[in-house]
Amino acid sequence: MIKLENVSKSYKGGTNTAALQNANIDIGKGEFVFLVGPSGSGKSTFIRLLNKEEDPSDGRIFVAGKDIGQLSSWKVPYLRRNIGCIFQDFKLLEKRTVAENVAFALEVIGRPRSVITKQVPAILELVGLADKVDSFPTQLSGGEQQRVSIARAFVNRPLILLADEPTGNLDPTTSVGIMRLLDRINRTGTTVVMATHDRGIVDTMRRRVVELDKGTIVRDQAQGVYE
Amino acid sequence: MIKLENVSKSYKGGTNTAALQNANIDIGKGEFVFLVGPSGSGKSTFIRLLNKEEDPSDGRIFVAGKDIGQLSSWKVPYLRRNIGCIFQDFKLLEKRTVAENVAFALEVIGRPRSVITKQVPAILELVGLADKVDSFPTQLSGGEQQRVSIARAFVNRPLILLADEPTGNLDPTTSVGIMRLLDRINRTGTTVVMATHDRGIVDTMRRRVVELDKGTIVRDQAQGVYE
Amino acid sequence: MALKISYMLKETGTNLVRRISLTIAAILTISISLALFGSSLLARDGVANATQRWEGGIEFVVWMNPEADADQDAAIRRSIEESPAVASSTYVSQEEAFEEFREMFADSPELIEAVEASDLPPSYRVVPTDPDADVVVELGSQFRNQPGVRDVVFASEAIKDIQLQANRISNGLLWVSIALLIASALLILNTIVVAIGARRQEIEVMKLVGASNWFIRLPFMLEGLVHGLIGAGFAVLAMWGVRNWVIDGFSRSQSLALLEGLKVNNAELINRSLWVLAIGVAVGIVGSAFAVSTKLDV
Amino acid sequence: MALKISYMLKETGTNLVRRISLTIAAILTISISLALFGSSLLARDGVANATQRWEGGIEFVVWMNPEADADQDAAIRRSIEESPAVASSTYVSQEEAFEEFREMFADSPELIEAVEASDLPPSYRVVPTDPDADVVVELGSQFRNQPGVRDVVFASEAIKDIQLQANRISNGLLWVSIALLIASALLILNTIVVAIGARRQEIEVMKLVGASNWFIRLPFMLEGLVHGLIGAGFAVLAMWGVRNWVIDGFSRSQSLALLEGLKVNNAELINRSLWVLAIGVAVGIVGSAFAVSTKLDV
Ligand SMILES: Nc1ncnc2c1ncn2[C@@H]1O[C@H](COP(=O)(O)OP(=O)(O)OP(=O)(O)O)[C@@H](O)[C@H]1O
Ligand SMILES: Nc1ncnc2c1ncn2[C@@H]1O[C@H](COP(=O)(O)OP(=O)(O)OP(=O)(O)O)[C@@H](O)[C@H]1O
Ligand SMILES: [Mg+2]
Ligand SMILES: [Mg+2]
Repeated sequence: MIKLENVSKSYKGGTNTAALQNANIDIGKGEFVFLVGPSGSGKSTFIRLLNKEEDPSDGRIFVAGKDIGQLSSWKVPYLRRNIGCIFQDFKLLEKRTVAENVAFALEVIGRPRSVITKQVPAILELVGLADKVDSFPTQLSGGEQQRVSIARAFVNRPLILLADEPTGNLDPTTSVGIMRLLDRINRTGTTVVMATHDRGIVDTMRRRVVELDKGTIVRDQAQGVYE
Repeated sequence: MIKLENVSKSYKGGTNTAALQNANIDIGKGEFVFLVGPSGSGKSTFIRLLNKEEDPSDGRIFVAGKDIGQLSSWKVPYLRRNIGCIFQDFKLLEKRTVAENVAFALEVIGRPRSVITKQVPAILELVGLADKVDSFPTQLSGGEQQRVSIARAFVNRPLILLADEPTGNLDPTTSVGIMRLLDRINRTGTTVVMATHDRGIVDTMRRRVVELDKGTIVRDQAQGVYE
Repeated sequence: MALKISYMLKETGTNLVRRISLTIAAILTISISLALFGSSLLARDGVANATQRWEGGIEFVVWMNPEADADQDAAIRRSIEESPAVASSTYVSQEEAFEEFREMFADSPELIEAVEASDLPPSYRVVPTDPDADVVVELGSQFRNQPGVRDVVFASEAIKDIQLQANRISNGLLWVSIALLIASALLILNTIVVAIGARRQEIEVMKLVGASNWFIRLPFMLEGLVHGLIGAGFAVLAMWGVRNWVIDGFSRSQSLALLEGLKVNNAELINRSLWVLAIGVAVGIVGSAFAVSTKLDV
Repeated sequence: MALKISYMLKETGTNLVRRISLTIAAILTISISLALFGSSLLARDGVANATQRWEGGIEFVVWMNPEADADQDAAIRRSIEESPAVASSTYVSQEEAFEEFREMFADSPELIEAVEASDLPPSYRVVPTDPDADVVVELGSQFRNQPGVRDVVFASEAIKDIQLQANRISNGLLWVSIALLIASALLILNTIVVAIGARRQEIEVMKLVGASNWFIRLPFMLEGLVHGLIGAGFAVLAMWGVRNWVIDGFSRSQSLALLEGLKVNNAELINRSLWVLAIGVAVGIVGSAFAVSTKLDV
């Protein structure tokens, strides 16, 4: 599903050392991968490369069998329709209700209204927010907001779900709920790549762990632990 | 140093239940207080009230013996000069170097250049960034960025330091470093109030713990643990 | 697809309303700049029409003595008509001269009252084949000393002066309106930049979920187009007002008889209106396209 | 304190440069609007000067027959001078009339050539005590049938018409420039709003560390002030240009002799320039103060 070949990334005007160095990895369909490593080790960079938010300085990246380096810029949106993204800060639109936030993701890719009215309630049911459809983000707890953002990322049934520290803003109990939800989504066959530094989660879940340090992959362990 | 009398806070257009309900607390000079509680329990609200970023819906708040509800709006900046703030997302200015970011805090309150050129290197020495004065925020690790933000908050030697999940973005090892620094600052007599949901930190430090739940103070324990 | 179009229109409307003060400023500036621009075009048309009746027309006038006898008159007429250097000539009788005098100096009725047809000399208005000033003067001077001729006057100077003044005004208007057009384009650009800034979050989400580039861009470009179109619409209204009240007002005026020929017909007005609309649309699209392409790195 | 001032100036400069296209748009719009505004003021001054020589002046003219004898002339002169309804009167001899004719119709040298002093009748220009039109006509008509009088002509119509046209132009300019002034204020407001938006992060930090409200506000207000001042500066330059080239050009023009009196002296120009500067500064301050007070809830 995801394959990196000798990928390096250095930011212009950034540090001298590369944010990602010579990364090689192969992630199969339906896998669940934790990216761990200290701050600045390149976890977010890794995720942004998959999404083509950034382009690698060197090397090639394949997503769903396609070399995304070859993708012309107008095709990038179509790549992104296959990739859902979740962030620490939710990135919800405050002026829109829960249902509208989720519907927005379908509207802006031109899905017909009939599809929207069917899929939005279904996905909100899945993430357990069926009773909050008309609430605004500020009226929700952090855990509920993150569920909305997962619903938005998943409503289009992407092949891959990328999560950059999705529990960074949440307390331990709420985090567990979010992880259960991601696990459920993963079981439907969706590949999940999640950057985190929550030791408890990694150690409990026991999934594949890729550890980065100063941009280098220093560990790639099936059913691993935080360190 | 800080005293809340029957303080309640509900946001306009927010939930029906108040973000903070009938809070009473007394925090002495030089204390170190952890605010814990699940997401949405009112920790950030508590901190914003002390800083007069928000005004309480009800009740009175005393900071350094003064009722800050009585403060006319042009005096608020002078209140804030006695309060340093640290956040999860650092809030550093990307276009300025480390030294400039710290100096900015003194410049904009009209401190003379002679004071600035003396205090900035001193505080950067204190937080352990003497060798990074000319780096830009993007060239630093998360832990280093948080040190800069602590330096900026502390350079004016405030009486109180407020920290809203200062380690939320940091990995466990880096977090320990930041906590050591906050502890050191606390030992100079500065009152520290820190919202967090990092169980490890709270359990290790063993300081006063105030637990919020749905806006109510449900626990106030000296040398407490996370839960 | 129907959803897309309604979405685009809704978004454009929201953008326009959300930054209402910038929308008003942009539309005001573009409509004023285009109104000035269009009016300067109309003024040029009017001046061109007004001076046309002189242009290439009378190049010199041979004034006869009112007392000149028929033989003298016939001799002059013959030498003018037979000269190969003369393209055409017109005889203006005393009555015709008086008629013209009355028209030209309708602003001074006391003078008209004071002058009678018999006070005015008859004249020949002569158009030389070669418009070169030296040749004209040379040719005209030949008649000066012939019997029955009172004087030969070269009229071109006065007309050139009128055209000079008129051109000065309409060129001034043109420069002012070009400066304003630049300001309008900058403004539209900025309106879009601000609109993009205000919707940064939404755009970020749109990019994340895979909205196509045009889907994100189009509402902003439509916004610029609307600014340009509404601004140009007001400008066209102003231009019709200028034609109907200002230019026609001048030409009906009793006092400024010199401006009598200042006329802009409907065909010219429609032509200039279409120009102004086209420029408004172009400025709107160029401003917004530039803003979108630099600020939306999609 | 010295540090503070240098900080303010540095910040203001940075703001102006960082949003250069909006800065240019704001300055362009304000300078054009103020230039039009100032020019319309100058045009009004010029027209006032030009029409002053007529205003309250000649209300009617008693044209004599050139053939009238001395007795007839003396009788008319006496009846004019002795009438209690006449405020003042001037006798214009044939030579004086010819002189005036030459001046007024300098744009038609062929007519000057064609007319001689003896063709023009002498006249009395009479100013009645009561300017009411009916009274003037009543009074003037008394002279019409007296011996030696050729005609009585009421001159006020022509002058009123000239003033009407001139007022129409300068009122039009005034409205256009007021619309542009509103656009300028909106623009300055928006420039500041954008500048505040672009510096949201810095402002957030400034508030956090306890910068005083004025310390945050002042650079933005200075920015608006600079827009207003630079814009007004360009406008004043344009106004001097309008005076020196356009208005003076008209009054020197050979053809539009009617506009001969169109003059704006230095005192008037300086007075108007100061007005324009003051309005520019006011617009800049009001626009930015409004933006700052609504957007910076400090
Ligand atoms: N936009 C950018 N411009 C320049 N340098 C950047 C940029 N983004 C990240 N970097 C640098 O790249 C390196 C890796 O950053 P990255 O954000 O990928 O780390 P991370 O593992 O996600 O860290 P964290 O745990 O703090 O989120 C760091 O040194 C950082 O300073
Ligand atoms: N600006 C706001 N407008 C409306 N409601 C708000 C606003 N800020 C917070 N709230 C609401 O107030 C309640 C308390 O929020 P607060 O941010 O104080 O919680 P918290 O304990 O800091 O949570 P977290 O751990 O997620 O940061 C929540 O229900 C939240 O939705
Ligand atoms: Mg990261
Ligand atoms: Mg919080």
